[in-house]
Order: sequence, then C-alpha cells, then structure tokens
Amino acid sequence: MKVLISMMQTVVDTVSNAMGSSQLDQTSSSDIYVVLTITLIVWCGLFFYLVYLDRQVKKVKDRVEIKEN
Amino acid sequence: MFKIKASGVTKKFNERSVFKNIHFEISSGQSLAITGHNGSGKTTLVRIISGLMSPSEGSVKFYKNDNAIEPENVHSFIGLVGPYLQLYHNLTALENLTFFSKIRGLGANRSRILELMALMGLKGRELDYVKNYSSGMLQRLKYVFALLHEPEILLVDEPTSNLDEAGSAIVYNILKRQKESKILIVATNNPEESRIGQKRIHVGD
Amino acid sequence: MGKNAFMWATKSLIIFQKDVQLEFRTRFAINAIVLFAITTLTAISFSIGPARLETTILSALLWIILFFSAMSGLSHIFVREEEQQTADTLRLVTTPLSIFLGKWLFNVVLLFALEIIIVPLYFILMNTSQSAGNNFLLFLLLLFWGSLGLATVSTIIAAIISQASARGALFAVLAFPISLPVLISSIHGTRLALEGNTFSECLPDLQILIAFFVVILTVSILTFEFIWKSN
Amino acid sequence: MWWKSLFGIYMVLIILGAFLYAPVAKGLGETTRILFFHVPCAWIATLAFLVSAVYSILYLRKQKMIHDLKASSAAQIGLVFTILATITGSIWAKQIWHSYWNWDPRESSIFILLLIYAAYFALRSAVDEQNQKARLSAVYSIIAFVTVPFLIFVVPRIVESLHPDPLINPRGKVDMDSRMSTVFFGSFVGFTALFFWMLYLKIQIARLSQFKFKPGD
Repeated sequence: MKVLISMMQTVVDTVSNAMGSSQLDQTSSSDIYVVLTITLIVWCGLFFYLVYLDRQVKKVKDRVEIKEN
Repeated sequence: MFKIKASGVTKKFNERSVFKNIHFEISSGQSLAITGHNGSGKTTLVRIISGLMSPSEGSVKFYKNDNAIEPENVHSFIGLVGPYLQLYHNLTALENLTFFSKIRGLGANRSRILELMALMGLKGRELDYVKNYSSGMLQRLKYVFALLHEPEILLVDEPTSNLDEAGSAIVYNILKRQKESKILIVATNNPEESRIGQKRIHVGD
Repeated sequence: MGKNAFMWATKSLIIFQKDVQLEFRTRFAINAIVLFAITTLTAISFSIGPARLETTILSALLWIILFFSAMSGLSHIFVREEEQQTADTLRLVTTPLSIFLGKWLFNVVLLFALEIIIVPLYFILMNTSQSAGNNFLLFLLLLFWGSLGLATVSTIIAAIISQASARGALFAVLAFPISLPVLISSIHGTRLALEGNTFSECLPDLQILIAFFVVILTVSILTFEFIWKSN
Repeated sequence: MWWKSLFGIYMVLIILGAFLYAPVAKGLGETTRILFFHVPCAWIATLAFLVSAVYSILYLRKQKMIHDLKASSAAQIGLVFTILATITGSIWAKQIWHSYWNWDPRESSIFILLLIYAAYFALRSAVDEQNQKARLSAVYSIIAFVTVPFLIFVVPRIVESLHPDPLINPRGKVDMDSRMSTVFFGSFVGFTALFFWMLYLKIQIARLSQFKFKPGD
C-alpha cells in the first residue's frame, strides 16, 4: 500500500514539473495544477477511506460468519 | 364444511416478537379460545386471523369443503367484534348497518337489521347517532354488525367488555349458537369465558 | 371479468355514497377546501388591486391556488378513517380496490365542486380582460384533465400519509414533486389557452395531462393494496 | 482486493485526463473541466433513484427487509450525489450565465429529483414502525419513479412558461472531440463503479449494524 502512494506522488510531480517548467510565464495555466492537486488529494482521501471501510466491514463480517455457523 | 388452518404464525414488531409459530386447525362446529394477559398479543393474533394484519412469518389459510378460499374473498365469511373496531359516529345506527349490508352485497336488508337489533336489545334506537350510543350499546351494535351476513367464522375479542348482565347473557347465547354449527374464535383473559372454546391457545410469556 | 368488474364498481359507488353522506353531516373537507381557496383568492386580488396581470402569472396563480386548496382538503377522506379507527371496519368489509376507487371518486367530485366556485370567481376578481381571443373551451379541457391528475395524486398520497403518524405538512411535501408534471403542463397550457392560441398548439400539454392521469391512476390502483394492508 | 487499488489508479488517471489531457470546449475555457465531474454526479443521482425503485418493487413483492435496506441505502447515496450535482451545476452556471440559478431545464430536473429524495426521507422519518416505514416508502418511491419520465417532456416548458423569451444558452450540447469524450465516458464508468462500491459498503454496514454485539466479543 505504501508503494502505491509513493508511486502516485511521483506521477503527479513528474507531470506537473514537466508541464510547469515550459509554461511558467502563463500564471493562469499554472492555477490548473492547484485545482488538479486538490482534486487528487480529495480523491486519494476518499479512496483510502473507502478501502479502510472495506477492510473493517470484511473483519466484522468474518467475525459474524464465525458466530452464525 | 369450513376450516381454518394456522401454521407457524409469528409476529414481530421492530425485532420484538409478540408470539412465535402458532399452530391450530378448526373446522365448522368447533371453537377456539385464545387466552393471555393484557398486552400478550391476543388482539394481534385475532387481527392476523381476520386478515386485518399479515403475520411476519407463517400463514392463516381458509378452506371451504377442503378447497382454499382466495385471500380477497375471505372477508365475506368473517365476522369480527373487537374494541378497536369503530362504526361511523356521525351516521345513525341504521345508516351504518345499511351501508355495511349493501357493501357486503346483501342490499339494504332492513328486516334483517331490525331483527338483529331487536335480538341485541337495541329496539327503537335505530335512528340514534352512533356517537350518542353508550359503550355497552356500542358493543351490542358491533355484534349486529358482525352477524349481519351470517358469517361462517365469528371472531370475538373480549366478548362481554362494557356489557351489563342482560347484555352478557345475550352474547353467551349467540356464542353458543355459533359454536354448534359454525366456527367460533374467542379471545379473552377472563378464565370463565375461556371455557367456551373447546381448543385453547395461550399467548404471551 | 365482467361480473366482478360490475361488483367492485357498485361497491366503490356505495363507499362514495357513504362518504358523501358523512361529508354532508360534518362538512369538514368541503369547508377546508373552499374557505382556503376563497381566502387565498381574496388575499391575492386584494394585493394586486386594479392591476392587470400577464397571462403567465395569471395561469400560474390559478393552478397554485388549486394545488394548495387540494392540499388542504383532499387528505381528510383517508385521514378521517384512520383517526376515527373506522379504517379497520372498512378493511373487514371489502377489497382495497373498491375502497380506493370510492375515495378517489369522492376527491374528484370535491375538487370539481371547488373549481365550479373558484374558477369563475378567479376570473372575475383578477379582472382578466375578456378579450374575445382567449379560448375558453380549451381552458376547460385543460382544467378537466389537470384536476383529474391532481385529484388522483392527492388521493394516493393521502392514503400514504394516513398510515404515517406525523401528518402535518407531509401531505404537501410528498404530493408536490409528484404533481409537478400536472402543474407545469397545465400552467403552460392555460397560458396558451388564455392567449387565444388554437387547439393544436395546446395539444402537447393536453396529451401529457391525459397520459399522466392514466399512468398515475393505474400505478395508484396497483400500489394501493400495499398501502392499505397494515402489517 | 487488488482490483480496488486498480480502480484507485484508474480514477487518478481520469482526474489527470480531465485536467491535462482533455481540451477545453470553445467559449467555456477552463470551466469545461467541471463537466467531467458534474454530469456523472447527475447520472449517479438518477441511477441511484432507479436502483432504489427496483429494490422497492422487490420489497413489495417479497416482503423481505433486506430489500428495503438496499432501497434506502441506494437512496441515501443518491441524495448525496444529487446535492453534489446541484452544487457543481450552479457553480458552473455562475461561471457561464453569471447567476447561480435560472431554472435551466437541466437544473430544474436535478432540483425536482432533490425534492423527491427530500420527500422520500421526510416520509421515512414520519413512520416509526419498521415494516410500515418500508412499505410506505417503497410505494412512494415507485410512484415518484413513474413520474420522472414525464418530467423529461415537461421540464423544458418551465423556462418557456416562466420567462417566455428563451434564455441565451451557449452551453447547449457541448460538442466533444475524441479526446474529451474518452475522458468523459471513462469518468462515467469510474463514477458508476464508485457508486456500486459505496452501495455495497453501505448495505453491508447497515446489515451488520443490525447484529447486537456484546461488549466482550
């Protein structure tokens, strides 16, 4: 899981500085990366919360299954 | 020859089960007494048998000469007397009963209504508004309502509630006659009355 | 099918008759609905004074008054049965289908009775220009199908809230989204009719009103049985 | 477990695509980016309503509480997405028409859906007995479901009837070139998968919370 996060981080950095360096002068276009990173952060937060929930549900479900049968 | 067969009847309200798989089978000429203290679910069971309420599990089936009667036709064979049943207060007794007899497809049936009202000791009170009836008179009127269509199956929840001596005597007589050739189900917490039923079911605890 | 089609038709008529008889005794629903409409109407016409409204506002206002009058009066038919605990007696006596149709018929007649009083009064009080143009027959047609749709929606939603405990404003909250197709089409159609457009221009609205009425009546008949059976 | 992380990466690609890969529609500038999130939200709102209505029909047919549980879970998620769609919609309208709300047909239909969800939950909270709550809300969601198709014909008339002179509506049908539409449909698929995953989780949690656990175990 740790590997996954670091991988995504590198993707974002490479993309942003690849684009950023060539278009530093147009301030308006650099704003788009702010929005992009915020969206990515929001998505990562949501995604990890869902994965966390998924694991919790699995844990509780196994415990219930054991008790039922 | 009528038969009621209840199998595995269970009722749950928000996870609290009022009673669990109740079985009984009665045919014409037999009677059943449902006993239990207040709040034990007697009324719920009566409501389920009469079709007012469906059970959480199990079923109540009705047979006429051993072939099943579809649920929507069952109501024409059932007469129910119960404290929770109300008649239309703003109509007179006669208007109430004419409506019920017409809706049951028996037409105005005035003679039958008057005869039954006389039997229940309500002679001369036909044109009074039901809201002016005392609770005892109302209970008697409910019997007239229940017996209007000569039901094969008579369900009575607390037969003599609010009734005086004379009223109870009339009711016992009716129950006895119903028992002879048809089906009678009585729900009561008064032990003396529960002896009316040949078979017995205890509900609660 | 013929025989029992006749049977539940007569049964619903009997129930309708009983409800009319009861209504004449108490006059509860008719008072609520007519008084509401009249007070709203006078309030509006008082506030606009001599001004002459644009047809858009005129038609929108008419249908809003009709909708909220329906909301104030059309729920009694079911709520009264539950409150006086006569619903169980009715459940014992006949099938849900004839009960629904009887109650539905009562609401339709009640709404039409209201409209006979309110619509003429509306056009008088709102001093609409009696220009020869406006197509009154078309308006009546729209009014007819629109009210049928509105009465059907009110009846089925009244049945739902009569089983719920907290009633209050729930009736309008539940009924509004469902009646939107009726309200929008009839407001739009009435505007066209009042502006004197021909029948063919109003046809789409009319078709929607008729289609909606047929669909909502069928769905109500199919689902009423589940509402009515308390378990 | 692995397909979930795959889905995670997929959505990251969609987001990257939305911001970097897809071109902007003419005349709308960067604001078109919101298209990739606003429209799927509206789609999920309708999809959730459909799923809820289907489970409601199943509940009425089979009288099993599990169906009611699924119907209300789908409706809850649907409500969240309807609110999201309404907010993103009005932000976008603010950019293009300089006003947060002007009853554009799309805005009105989403708003009506919001009304239906609100009414659905108002009804659920007004009934306390479990079976009755399930039954009445199931019937209501079926009736509401039947009304929705009519709204598609009827809603465009709101604009005409409320302010007859048709509004300038540059957005109209956004013409998409191939790059834009790939990201757009990718986002659709992604959001639909997200919805069903959330639905699965919500249903499991609701089912499990019915069991009473003693503090010990």
